[in-house]
Amino acid sequence: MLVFALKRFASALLVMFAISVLVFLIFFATPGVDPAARIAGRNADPATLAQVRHSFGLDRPMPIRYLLMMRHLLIDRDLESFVNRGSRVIPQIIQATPVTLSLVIGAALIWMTAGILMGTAAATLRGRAADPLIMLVGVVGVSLPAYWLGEVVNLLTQKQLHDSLFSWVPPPGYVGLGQDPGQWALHMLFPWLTLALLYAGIYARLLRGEVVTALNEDYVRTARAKGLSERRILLRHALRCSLIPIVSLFGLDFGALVGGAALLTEVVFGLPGIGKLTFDALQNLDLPVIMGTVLYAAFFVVLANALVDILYARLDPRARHA
Amino acid sequence: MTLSPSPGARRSPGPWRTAAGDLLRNRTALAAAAVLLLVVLASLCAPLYADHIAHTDPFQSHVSGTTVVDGKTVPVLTPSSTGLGLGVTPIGPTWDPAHYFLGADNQGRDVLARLLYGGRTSLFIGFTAALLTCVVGTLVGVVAGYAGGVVDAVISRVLDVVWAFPVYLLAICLSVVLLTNGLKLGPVTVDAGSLWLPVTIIAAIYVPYIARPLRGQVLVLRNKEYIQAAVGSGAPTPRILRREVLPNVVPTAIVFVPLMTALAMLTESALSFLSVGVQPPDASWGTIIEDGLGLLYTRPAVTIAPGLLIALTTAALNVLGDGVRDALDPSARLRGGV
Amino acid sequence: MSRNARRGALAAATVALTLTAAACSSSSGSGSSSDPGASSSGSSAFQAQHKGGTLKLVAHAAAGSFDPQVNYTLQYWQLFQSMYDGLLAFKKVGGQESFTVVPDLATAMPKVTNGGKTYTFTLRKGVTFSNGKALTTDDVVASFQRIFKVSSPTAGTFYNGIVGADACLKTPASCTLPQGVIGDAKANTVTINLTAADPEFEYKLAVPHAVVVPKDSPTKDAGTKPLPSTGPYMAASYDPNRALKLVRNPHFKEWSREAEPQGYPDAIDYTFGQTVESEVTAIENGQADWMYDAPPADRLNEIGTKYASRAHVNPLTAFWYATLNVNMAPFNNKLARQAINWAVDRSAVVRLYGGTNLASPACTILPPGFPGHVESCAYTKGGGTTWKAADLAKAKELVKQSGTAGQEVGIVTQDDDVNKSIGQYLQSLLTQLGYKATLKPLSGNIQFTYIQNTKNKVQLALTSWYQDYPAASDFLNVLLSCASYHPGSDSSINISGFCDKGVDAKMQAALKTSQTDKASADKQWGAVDQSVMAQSPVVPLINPKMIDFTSTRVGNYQFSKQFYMLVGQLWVK
Amino acid sequence: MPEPLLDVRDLRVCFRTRQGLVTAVDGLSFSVAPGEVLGVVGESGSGKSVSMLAVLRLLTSPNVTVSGEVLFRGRDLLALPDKEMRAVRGREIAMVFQDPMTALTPVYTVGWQIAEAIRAHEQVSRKEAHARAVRLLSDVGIPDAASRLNAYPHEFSGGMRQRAVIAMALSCSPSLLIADEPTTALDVTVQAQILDLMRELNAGGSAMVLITHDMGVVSQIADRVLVMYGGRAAEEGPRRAVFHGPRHPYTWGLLDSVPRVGGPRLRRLPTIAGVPVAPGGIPEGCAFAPRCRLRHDLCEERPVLSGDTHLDACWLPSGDRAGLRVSARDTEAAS
Repeated sequence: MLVFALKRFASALLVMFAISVLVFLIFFATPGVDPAARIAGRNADPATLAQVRHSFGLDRPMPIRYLLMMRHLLIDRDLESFVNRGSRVIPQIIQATPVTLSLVIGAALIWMTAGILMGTAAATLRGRAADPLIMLVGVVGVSLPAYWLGEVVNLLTQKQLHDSLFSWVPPPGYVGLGQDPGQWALHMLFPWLTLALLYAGIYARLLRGEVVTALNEDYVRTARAKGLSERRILLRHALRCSLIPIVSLFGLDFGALVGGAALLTEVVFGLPGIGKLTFDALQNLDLPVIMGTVLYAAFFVVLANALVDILYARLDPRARHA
Repeated sequence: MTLSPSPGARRSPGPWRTAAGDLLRNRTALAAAAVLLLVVLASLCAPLYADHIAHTDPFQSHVSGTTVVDGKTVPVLTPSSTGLGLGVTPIGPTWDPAHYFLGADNQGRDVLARLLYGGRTSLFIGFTAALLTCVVGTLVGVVAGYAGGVVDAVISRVLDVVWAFPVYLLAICLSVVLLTNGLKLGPVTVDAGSLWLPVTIIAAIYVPYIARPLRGQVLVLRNKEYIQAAVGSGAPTPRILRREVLPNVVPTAIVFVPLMTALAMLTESALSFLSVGVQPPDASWGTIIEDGLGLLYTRPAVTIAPGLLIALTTAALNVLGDGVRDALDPSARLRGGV
Repeated sequence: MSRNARRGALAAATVALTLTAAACSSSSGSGSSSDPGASSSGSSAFQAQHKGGTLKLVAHAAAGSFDPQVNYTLQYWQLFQSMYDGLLAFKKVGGQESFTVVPDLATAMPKVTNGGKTYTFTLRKGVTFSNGKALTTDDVVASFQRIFKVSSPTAGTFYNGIVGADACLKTPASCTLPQGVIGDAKANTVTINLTAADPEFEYKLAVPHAVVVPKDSPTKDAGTKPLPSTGPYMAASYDPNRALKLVRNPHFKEWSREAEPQGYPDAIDYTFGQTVESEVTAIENGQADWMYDAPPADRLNEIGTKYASRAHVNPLTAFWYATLNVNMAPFNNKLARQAINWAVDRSAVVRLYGGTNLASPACTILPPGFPGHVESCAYTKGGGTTWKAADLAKAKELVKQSGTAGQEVGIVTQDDDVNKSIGQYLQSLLTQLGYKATLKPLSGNIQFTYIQNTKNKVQLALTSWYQDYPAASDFLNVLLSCASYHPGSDSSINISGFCDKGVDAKMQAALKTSQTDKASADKQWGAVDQSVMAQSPVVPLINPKMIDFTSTRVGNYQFSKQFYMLVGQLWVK
Repeated sequence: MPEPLLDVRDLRVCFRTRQGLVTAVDGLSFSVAPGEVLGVVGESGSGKSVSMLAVLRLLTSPNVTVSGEVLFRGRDLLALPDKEMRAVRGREIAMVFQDPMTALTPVYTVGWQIAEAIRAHEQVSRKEAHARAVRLLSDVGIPDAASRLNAYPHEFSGGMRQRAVIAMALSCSPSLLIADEPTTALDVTVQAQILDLMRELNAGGSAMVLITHDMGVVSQIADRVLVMYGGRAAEEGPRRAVFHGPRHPYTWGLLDSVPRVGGPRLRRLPTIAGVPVAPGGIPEGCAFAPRCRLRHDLCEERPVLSGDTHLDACWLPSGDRAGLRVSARDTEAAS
């Protein structure tokens, strides 16, 4: 077990290292993205440009620059943005994290509840009108572009119906949970729903398939022959087994979302989370921030992968020995 | 997420015919296919509409142009004439197929004509990216799973690295850089403005989604008796791959194609929305949405129409994909979600 | 420097160093009739009943470092005016007088001797930094050294005339300017020596890069840790991803109403990160008082009608233009370049920018109302001195003559709505002219350096110039002289790569004349403008105007031509 | 004959399929007396499993219709409300399925699942249920039952798993145990152990329905035998009678295909010619007719199951069946 954990840890480190090198190469080895002139300012003369290049270490060989950047990011923890000079990367990420967590946790609660309810209901109501109807909702959820939905929601709540139905909807933006929990929830409500719709669709469709398969399994027949109630059979046996792949998928999705995959929702709703931080940094080619956020994102994805492995073993005893 | 390899991996003769039969009997899937066909046909007919009905060039700016509404000549872009006279508003939907049926965008171009042309781009990118992903993903998965050892270790690590990027982040990273410089990979050169750039990027980021499950499937196959037997009898590897492995793996890969196409189209539109996807003058549904955002409060149709088309097409693809999966390989599962 | 606004047009700092106050007389403050103080001239008395409250400003993004000697954006220069002071300052008033330079930390305008090469200032007494320390001549000397030590963007362009600046540019760390800036603590004077007379030097001393900060300020970019200030406000906190908070400087006592007037609001909260759409909504609903970004196109009509009394439109001395790379086909051919100037429908560009009340067609490099500007239009249908219509037939004829039809042309624009739509228009136009035109929209931040570097082989770029280095000399000399052309560098503001020996000589002559005779220098600049346009290395498109959209509670709106809306003078009570 | 425990009358099971209505069980009648072991034999698809699932109403698909009467202790199970039916399942009639590998829910321990069965029917504490599970497991011959209780199904071997399934079936001491091919999926040695276990159970007084396609198994354990073909009963009677005087040509075939230890060494085992009928392809008349060497015109009509204690459904003259069997075998050997 220890060896396994160590191996896993080593491979995670390797992946993160590879990602950092990749990002560094992508953004530094390509022409046209030299940050020196942008840092120096408009119409800086060549001498100033050279000074800036030197003071930021941009005139040093590539591997040294990489090592310097990683040292500032990981060891000194004082890596600074190229665009907002003096603004440190790590505090920026730390500040953006609660926003993303607020969005993702809230949305996850909604989509898991809705997804499980929809998927289970559709599976048990198979052969009746409700099943295709529920699944249609699922397909629509999966097929709507999240950013577009967000814009349409904004249009409806901020303009078209703002004076009537949605007068209670605050303008897009973020209010901290600690600042005002009521406003926090109100500000997050539509972002939650928008993000959750997509995932609720995915999970409902997936779960329906799993439950349908499970209900045809021998063990369900055994359970029924034992004289258990249908409800118990569904919840304790079929659903319990169906949730295994769902939970592991959830882990991966959750990790990716916390890592910044909720970018589109954050951009559309003006939420200053990790996704938006990354996107803004990408727009400005603010390499230190990009490096920080991408490593942060990769960390969460890798972490989620590891957690899913562990969780999988907890959920499915068969996996413990494999 | 993962693909659990089907236990009865070896098929009785004529699985394709059985699958086709199953698919043809699946009325929902057929309806989805019909919708899809309709969208494809409409997109193919884009020039017909633009040239012969609307008489407009959807790639030509008509900033100072005029059109006819109810027999009166009006400007396509109307500067505000009230109050301080700020802003310019394009013509809204006229519901007249010959003159700006769905109105104009901020360049004074016919939105409907652009939607039809945009459909070509979106569908092209969706289909080609999905095909490319499935082909490359299958190859990578089969090679990794079959070769094992160092090859597998290296490929798996590379896949891990790609996997550890949230897909959109990776796509945006690549797009931002490649849009500035274009892509030069050995003999392959893709211009920054070319449609092949988003195709390549989207195909690349989703490869692990195909390669990983297929690798798992091949690993299981590799340990099956009949393949062990074939290996033991000294059959050449290419023949084993062709005769024994691929026939088992290809149906799974095919199951992924429609679902992947839907995913690729959504990704394309998202990238275009963030203006790192399809570049003007090419139009895709995503870029039309992005163009329309500047007009959201005055001309919401420009944004809403392409969004609905994306939703319709991806929904049809998803339903069709479910049908294909049920017919070919019920155990195949694509990790959705973006 | 950096901005993510949908309209990144105002990305660059804007410093209008006009030489004659009378030059712009027209159209100031149109649409702002409801503002009592809009056209005020001179400094009105402080009205204590309006003092207090918190002014809430919003912007889509922060503008980077808050170091006044480093930051080079309009967004913060606007704020620095009520925070930091230099020896001299632009008059803090609305209207034309805002171009006037007045003594600030100096008691009077400098004594200029030695043939215009020596400036002597007497320092005001009793001025205290917000950290409680008194201002001394040492602070002034250290601040000038600091310009070089922090590699201020203008160190090599504005202040390179100071004696000893060359050494400082080479080795900033050891910069002392021993002969250049001399403080005399006893006499309380500061003397600045230049290597040559510079008629614009007083203006250069009035911009934020030359403000005085405490001598113990760090010798590197202060970034997000604002430096102590001398003016009515100081920064309490700054987080570029969230907010900037300005509060009253407890040590401030008004010493010159025209140079640094007392401010009205008790605090100024500047928050970042909202979408531009929601900024508009927030101001409409009174949740914010003013937005930095230009309102999005689809809200303009609404603002112009429903909220007309709260919108303030002011013309800017700036121009948007397309650069034609004179060193690459097809625009190494003069006829091809001229064809573009003939073909571009300026009224279409005006429409794409937001209509005739937000921009006017441009025909010359020097904007109307700018020193040296001459009403002339070399490329308009039917001829005349103002632009009337494009002449597509003539353009096509020229393209045919030039033999460049069918060649590929790459257009590079920023990727915000307005720039991209103008880019799309240009792409469509060039296709009509017979070129194979492609469009490459890049993020605003990248585009500006990208189009400057000759390595990127940009043929046609859309950009703008907001009187950055002012006066006629700056528009022409900076943008189109051989000295501004640095092949292979990201900082080569002569984007067209235009280097004409004859024109360059004329510019040198005009520079020389301006030291002695501004009026005839302006005439010379006007001629330079026309001879450049004859060569057609650039296509002037429009002269933009600016909208300030304020909440109902805001009063005393004043628009300085120099630094735009005077933030500290707004009433929220 | 004592009052039967289970009396199935004219049971009919139809599936709605893409090809139309398919009758899987067609008018099946049989009964099981208390303490009796009924062996149900037949090839795959003969309807033996389906009929037993129908008895317990475990055919849940909406495409299935079941008709007839299933009288258990005089109550018609098919007409029972769901709740009462659940009280019958597991408590009075328990069922053991063919594949022990998939019959247990993989995510719960074996003990948990046995306790669950107990607690479904009896108001007992968790602890008590646990204790009973231990007993049950050791009763079915699992060593170290107390610790094995906490093992997951995948940690058990196939035979052990089948024992656990049987233990679970016995948890409420049902009066009838239906075992659907309980040994088929197991190794031969394990098969014997499980059969021993079943025999012990029977000795303890439980009635049992043992479904199998293996005549050998039936011969070891059944009191009576029901031979099914094409969803209908072909022959039914006491074990001895059926094995020593089989009356239906299909039964002949089944018996002939069993290798006999110590019997004459055959060049190859005789098989029944042709393929078993698929549900849906059953002819109007005698279901076995297409494969029967002795078919004649009467076989176009459906034969009725008739007889006294040894019943059969065949149009052949009831007199000299043994002679006919020999001649049929000869013609086959000659062909």
